[in-house]
Amino acid sequence: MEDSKGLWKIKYESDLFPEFGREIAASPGGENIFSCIQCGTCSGFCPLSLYMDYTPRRIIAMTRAGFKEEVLSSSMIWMCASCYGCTVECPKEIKITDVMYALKQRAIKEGVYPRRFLVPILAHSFFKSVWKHGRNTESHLIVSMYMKSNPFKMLTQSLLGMKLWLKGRMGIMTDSIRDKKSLQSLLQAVKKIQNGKAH
Amino acid sequence: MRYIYYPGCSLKGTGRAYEESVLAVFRALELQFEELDDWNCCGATAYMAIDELQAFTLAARNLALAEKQFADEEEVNIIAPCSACYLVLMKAQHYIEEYTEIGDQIRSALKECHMEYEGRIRIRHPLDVFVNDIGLEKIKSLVRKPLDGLRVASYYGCQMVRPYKVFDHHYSPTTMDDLMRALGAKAVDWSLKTRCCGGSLTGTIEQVGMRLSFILLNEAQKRGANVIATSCPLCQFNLECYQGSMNRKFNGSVDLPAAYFTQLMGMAYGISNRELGLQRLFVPMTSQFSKKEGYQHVGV
Amino acid sequence: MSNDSQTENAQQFEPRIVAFFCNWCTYTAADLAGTSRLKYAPNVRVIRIMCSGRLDPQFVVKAFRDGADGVLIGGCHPGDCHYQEGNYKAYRRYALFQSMLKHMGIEEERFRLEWISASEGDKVQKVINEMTEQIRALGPLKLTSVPSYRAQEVQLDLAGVGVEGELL
Amino acid sequence: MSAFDIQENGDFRIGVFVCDCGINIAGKVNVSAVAEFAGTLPNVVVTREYKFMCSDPGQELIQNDVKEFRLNRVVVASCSPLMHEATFRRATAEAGLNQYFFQMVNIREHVSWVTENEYLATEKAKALVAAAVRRVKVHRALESKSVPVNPDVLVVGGGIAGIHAALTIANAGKKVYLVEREPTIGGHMAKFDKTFPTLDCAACILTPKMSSVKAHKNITLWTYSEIDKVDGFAGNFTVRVKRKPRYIKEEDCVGCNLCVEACIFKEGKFEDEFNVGLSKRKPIYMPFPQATPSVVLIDPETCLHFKTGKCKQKCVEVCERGAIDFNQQEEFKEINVGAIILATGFKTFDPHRISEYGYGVYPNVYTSLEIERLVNASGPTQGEVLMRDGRKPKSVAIIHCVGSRDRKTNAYCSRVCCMYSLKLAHLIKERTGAEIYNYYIDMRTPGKGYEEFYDKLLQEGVHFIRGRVAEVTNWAMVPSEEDKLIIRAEDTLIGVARRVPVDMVILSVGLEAHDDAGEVQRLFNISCSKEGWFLERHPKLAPVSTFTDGIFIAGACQGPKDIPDTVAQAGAAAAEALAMVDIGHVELEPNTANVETVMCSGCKTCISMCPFSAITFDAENWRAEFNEALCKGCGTCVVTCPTGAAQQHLYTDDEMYEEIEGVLHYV
Ligand SMILES: Cc1cc2nc3c(=O)[nH]c(=O)nc-3n(C[C@H](O)[C@H](O)[C@H](O)COP(=O)(O)OP(=O)(O)OC[C@H]3O[C@@H](n4cnc5c(N)ncnc54)[C@H](O)[C@@H]3O)c2cc1C
Ligand SMILES: Cc1cc2nc3c(=O)[nH]c(=O)nc-3n(C[C@H](O)[C@H](O)[C@H](O)COP(=O)(O)OP(=O)(O)OC[C@H]3O[C@@H](n4cnc5c(N)ncnc54)[C@H](O)[C@@H]3O)c2cc1C
Ligand code: SF4
Ligand code: SF4
Ligand code: SF4
Ligand code: SF4
Ligand code: SF4
Ligand code: SF4
Ligand code: SF4
Ligand code: SF4
Repeated sequence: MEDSKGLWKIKYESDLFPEFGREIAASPGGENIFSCIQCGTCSGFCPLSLYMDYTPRRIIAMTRAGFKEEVLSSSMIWMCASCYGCTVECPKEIKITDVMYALKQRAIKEGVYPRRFLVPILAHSFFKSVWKHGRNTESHLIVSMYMKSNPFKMLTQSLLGMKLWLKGRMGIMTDSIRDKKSLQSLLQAVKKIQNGKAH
Repeated sequence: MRYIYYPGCSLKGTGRAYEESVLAVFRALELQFEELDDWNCCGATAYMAIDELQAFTLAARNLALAEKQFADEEEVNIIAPCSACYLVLMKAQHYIEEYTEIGDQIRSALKECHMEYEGRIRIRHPLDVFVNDIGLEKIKSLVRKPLDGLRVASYYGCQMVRPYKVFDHHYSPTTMDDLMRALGAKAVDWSLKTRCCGGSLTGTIEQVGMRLSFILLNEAQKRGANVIATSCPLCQFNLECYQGSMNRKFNGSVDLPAAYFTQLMGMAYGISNRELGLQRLFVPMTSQFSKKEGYQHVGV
Repeated sequence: MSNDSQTENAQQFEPRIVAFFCNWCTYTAADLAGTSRLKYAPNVRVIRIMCSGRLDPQFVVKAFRDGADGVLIGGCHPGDCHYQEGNYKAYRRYALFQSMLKHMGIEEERFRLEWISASEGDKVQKVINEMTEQIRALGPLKLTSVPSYRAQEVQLDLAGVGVEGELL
Repeated sequence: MSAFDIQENGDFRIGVFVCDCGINIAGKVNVSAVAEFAGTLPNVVVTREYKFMCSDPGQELIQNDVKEFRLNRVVVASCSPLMHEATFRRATAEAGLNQYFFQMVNIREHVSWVTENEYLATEKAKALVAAAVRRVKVHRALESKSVPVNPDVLVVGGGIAGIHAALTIANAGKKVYLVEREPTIGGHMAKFDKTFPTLDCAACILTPKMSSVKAHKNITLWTYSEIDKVDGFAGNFTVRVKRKPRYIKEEDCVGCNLCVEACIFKEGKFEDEFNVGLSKRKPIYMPFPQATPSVVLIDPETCLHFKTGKCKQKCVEVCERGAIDFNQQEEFKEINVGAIILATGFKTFDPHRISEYGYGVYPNVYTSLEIERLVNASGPTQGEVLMRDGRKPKSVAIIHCVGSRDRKTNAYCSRVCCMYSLKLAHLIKERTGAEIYNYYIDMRTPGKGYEEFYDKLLQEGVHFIRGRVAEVTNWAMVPSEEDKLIIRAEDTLIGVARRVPVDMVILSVGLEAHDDAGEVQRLFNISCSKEGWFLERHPKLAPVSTFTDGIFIAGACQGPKDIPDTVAQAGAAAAEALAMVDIGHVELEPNTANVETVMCSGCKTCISMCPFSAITFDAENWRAEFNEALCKGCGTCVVTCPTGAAQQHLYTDDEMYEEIEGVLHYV
């Protein structure tokens, strides 16, 4: 595929990843994607579909067909706000929101998500904070996220942060659990078990 | 019945007023509860994007701690006011049951750390507990300053009713409307009760997130609401914090307080504004009510 | 499945299950599973009876004694019996007989009664697979002593419940 | 029977015939290995493998072998006995053996089609064949009983299916009882204005048939009646019919409607069932002008006389024929029939269940059935398409698949709604000129002239948007959406989410089985599919038969279908019923219970077990006596007999034991 302007619009079978659909179908929540009848209820319901490069329906179709590159680099999967509207409305009981999670994880794993795109960065910051403290402190999160993606944007946001702080809604102190050790070893244990399974 | 209270990270930060009002209402209703000891992050949505299994493990630690704390209880009821926590905890529970591999991995990791999750947990939203455990009768009986004339647009958001339809309909829920009527308010009839507010998008793809919140506020205002009642700190934040920028960006004129439904309950019970955290709102409740006859006692 | 020496996986224990299926519902459901090409464990041999009410406890004893590792009965859902209430009678006998088997040291998973209507081909598949796995986990049935009891007594007991007993 | 006696003495000569069924069996089971194995079993003198055993050459093969090898027992391993047992029994009989010296082994439905592994499938087939070979040895020669058939037929349900079946049978000279639950026959079709794809007027084709039902000398029509009890078996059913009181003497009422006009309620006040609530009726009413029978009825729930006892009874005053009878009671009729046709139809899906579509919330959201009444010249608006607020719609959305193709409601396709949506689109366009948007997932128009009809609609300028509607709201985003219903859906062909504002929304509700389908199924002792549709014996080969002999099904009670298919099926059911009652007798499977007199101790245990009271006590000889005519062959009594005196033909203890042993140790 050349670009979205309609040039070079042909996809060769040899450029597809036929196993991609099966792999996503095998991840938790993905089990029904091969039942999709392309009815579009998901996209019709999705409050965000109009801002997306591909609608959820098309993502399902493309996943199934093995359009791995397009799917993983799509902004759609990051734009999903997890409202679960599509999931409860789908006539084939496809857990579309969970499929989006599976795709996000896959994208992160393969490192193909859009650079400076805030959602994956937010997710990473979140991950770190919880790993360290067991809880997340929203103010820290926002600072670290903007530092990584768009330090300039910080300036516009700091006004809001200030307002929140004045209302007592933004702590500066790091919130943390007591037994951090146990939490970290728990997370490590599950990681180990998971990796053990993979091999 | 005894409950375990799970605040979650937001209720200690941006959603402080939610915690304050939830606890005030708990006390007014004489609900027996204990905070979950040494609770950790629920595993929230963003975390899930990186590693689902770890997210569910985080949730499972909370569930295991709760079971330990209420060791003698056959069913441990956890109240999670934040809709995101509510959903993530519940989702972890479902996945542990439905997907044996996930269940096995998490159980054995817990075991390694000398913990155990037996499955005695029932995750509850305070709205569910109020309406279904305590009952509208009792809720009504405690009202001291009925919210007469106040027009409330109940906003349920997504994750409290989807994908698990635990206590109300996933598209056209009614519990909160019933509750508001019990407090003496008028429930505004509108069709966006469960439409997404933009969630965390306000923080990432700002224009889009704001747009979604704007749609909700605009419609609620058009339908004559004086206040929009929320049940989730993220929804409340989105609906409230950007009203100025929204109006500039989308050429609108929204000016509508977004309060926690527990704050409205507290007001009807005559609990002080400060106890309910009303002073923390950006769009003060007065901005609307002073114009209204019938409801005067808010003075922030 | 006589000498499993020929099976590819000779080590694995392959349970033998005898199933008695009612002609009107479960036997038809098993046919439906076939026409729907639902695959299930090959460990079950189906014997057709006209009604689950024909299921004689002695058939069960006979099956266990002759080397079955499990016995499955399939009948119509309560209220749907082609002969009005044969399945109720089957259930009562089943419940009573289940407790007798326990005394003989036969695990309850080995003797199962299921209501499967003519349209539930998928349930046939599910039940057979499930039961095969459960019995595989239990291992072969080892009868320490051949169940010795006076058939007649059981017979009378069962007849008694058949008439008086309440379902469920 | 002396010829059989010798064979029963132990000189068994068994032939085993294993079928390939093309590749249906041979593709999974090693058929030659099974046949070869069978040859090693005691008393087996010949084994064969053949491509299609049920074909004529296959049957001849069996018959020749019986003669050539002097076989006295036959085993066929092929498909399900429910499919071909009769075929092979006949072949056995034609070879000169008693037809019950035969045993069938199901190695297709129960083996080749359900097993993954070829080796294990072959082993399973061998075990089953071994069991049959053992069992067939203890088979006994039996005679099947032939009993006379009652020539009358009962048809239940007076929709187009029941009407057509009843007329067909009556025209063949047989007596028919037609029992309908509602006060009039006609079913759903009577509610329609036009029918697809020809757009012929429903009333014009249906009402003549309805009147001929009423007028036919061979048809007894009982409307406002239900089946209360069914006893007996194929050829000889006894049925009790409950006739609900309509408080009108049916024989006396001439349908002049004077009483309706005179009723003290000046205006209709109660929901009119026939117009699905779109208009009001009085307590005394005629369901609709062409109702058959043309007799009014009184609804005791709303009539003042019944509610207060204090009505002036204007209706009675005005009826010159004295047809009104407030004291009418429920009545029971008992009839005997040889065959029964069930034609109870369907109900439409209740769209309250999908609250996203706003039915019951927004007044201008309608079901398709309501629209059928709205466009009907004899409907509440005389065929004018007016909304509840009296306005004519300028734009209309028709939402397909409401309650169909959806795992949360009904997974199946309702099959008629695409076509009736096209029909309604056409009629509304014709009458209002409105813009019409059809929202569909797939356009399903398989049928003669159906695709052409679709094409016609395309040309008429009706909009077609391929996308399942997500929600119907009244939430306006732009000024043009104010005060409209907004349809939100993805136009999947364009790949864009669209919002279309309309005045009126029509929900093309799917077809569902009646709520009481389960009860009816039990009453008649037939089976239902999971969705509640009555189950046919075989979808292709016996589509109007059920597993219960003598009971047939026709029309939408078997599954969603349109009128042409309904009528075709009704004709088929009528033919099957006729074939059965016309021969005059039925052969009964001899699987009845009997008693070995000398062994019976007279304990009476069996007597109370029989649900059909087929066993009585002979006090003189102190033993149980079995009535074969009443016994239906469940075998329950056999189980309880402590002496083994009670036995069931075809399922004797010996036969069962041999089969159990057979499947368990075949080598
Ligand atoms: C909105 C709509 C539009 C349609 N338009 C068309 C069309 O244009 N062309 C077309 O070919 N098809 C159309 N169809 C399909 C058509 O309605 C059916 O094919 C047809 O009605 C089936 O006839 P039936 O006799 O089987 O069932 P029904 O019409 O449902 O009749 C069944 C009868 O049995 C009675 N009954 C039910 N239960 C009992 C009981 N227990 N005891 C006694 N009586 C009982 C009922 O009262 C009813 O009178 C349409 C369907 C719908 C929903
Ligand atoms: C590729 C294909 C696959 C199909 N698969 C399926 C399927 O899987 N399931 C399904 O349900 N349906 C299937 N169908 C449809 C199915 O074939 C038809 O429904 C069915 O064959 C119709 O049967 P028939 O007896 O009406 O016609 P036919 O099968 O066409 O039989 C008509 C007979 O009449 C004879 N004949 C014709 N003219 C004369 C004459 N003038 N005088 C004397 N004899 C004459 C012909 O020689 C023929 O033997 C399929 C169709 C096709 C084309
Ligand atoms: S709603 Fe479900 S079936 Fe329809 S297009 Fe989306 S994923 Fe596919
Ligand atoms: S869960 Fe995501 S994809 Fe689904 S409707 Fe909501 S935002 Fe859209
Ligand atoms: S009851 Fe009498 S008045 Fe009424 S329609 Fe019949 S005949 Fe006419
Ligand atoms: S009794 Fe009175 S209310 Fe009833 S139908 Fe006659 S006139 Fe009408
Ligand atoms: S016929 Fe058409 S509208 Fe009806 S369920 Fe099938 S596809 Fe949907
Ligand atoms: S012509 Fe055949 S292939 Fe084409 S839509 Fe019709 S049935 Fe399907
Ligand atoms: S077999 Fe059944 S129907 Fe026949 S006599 Fe025995 S109990 Fe009665
Ligand atoms: S149960 Fe057996 S022994 Fe007793 S009366 Fe009946 S047939 Fe005779």
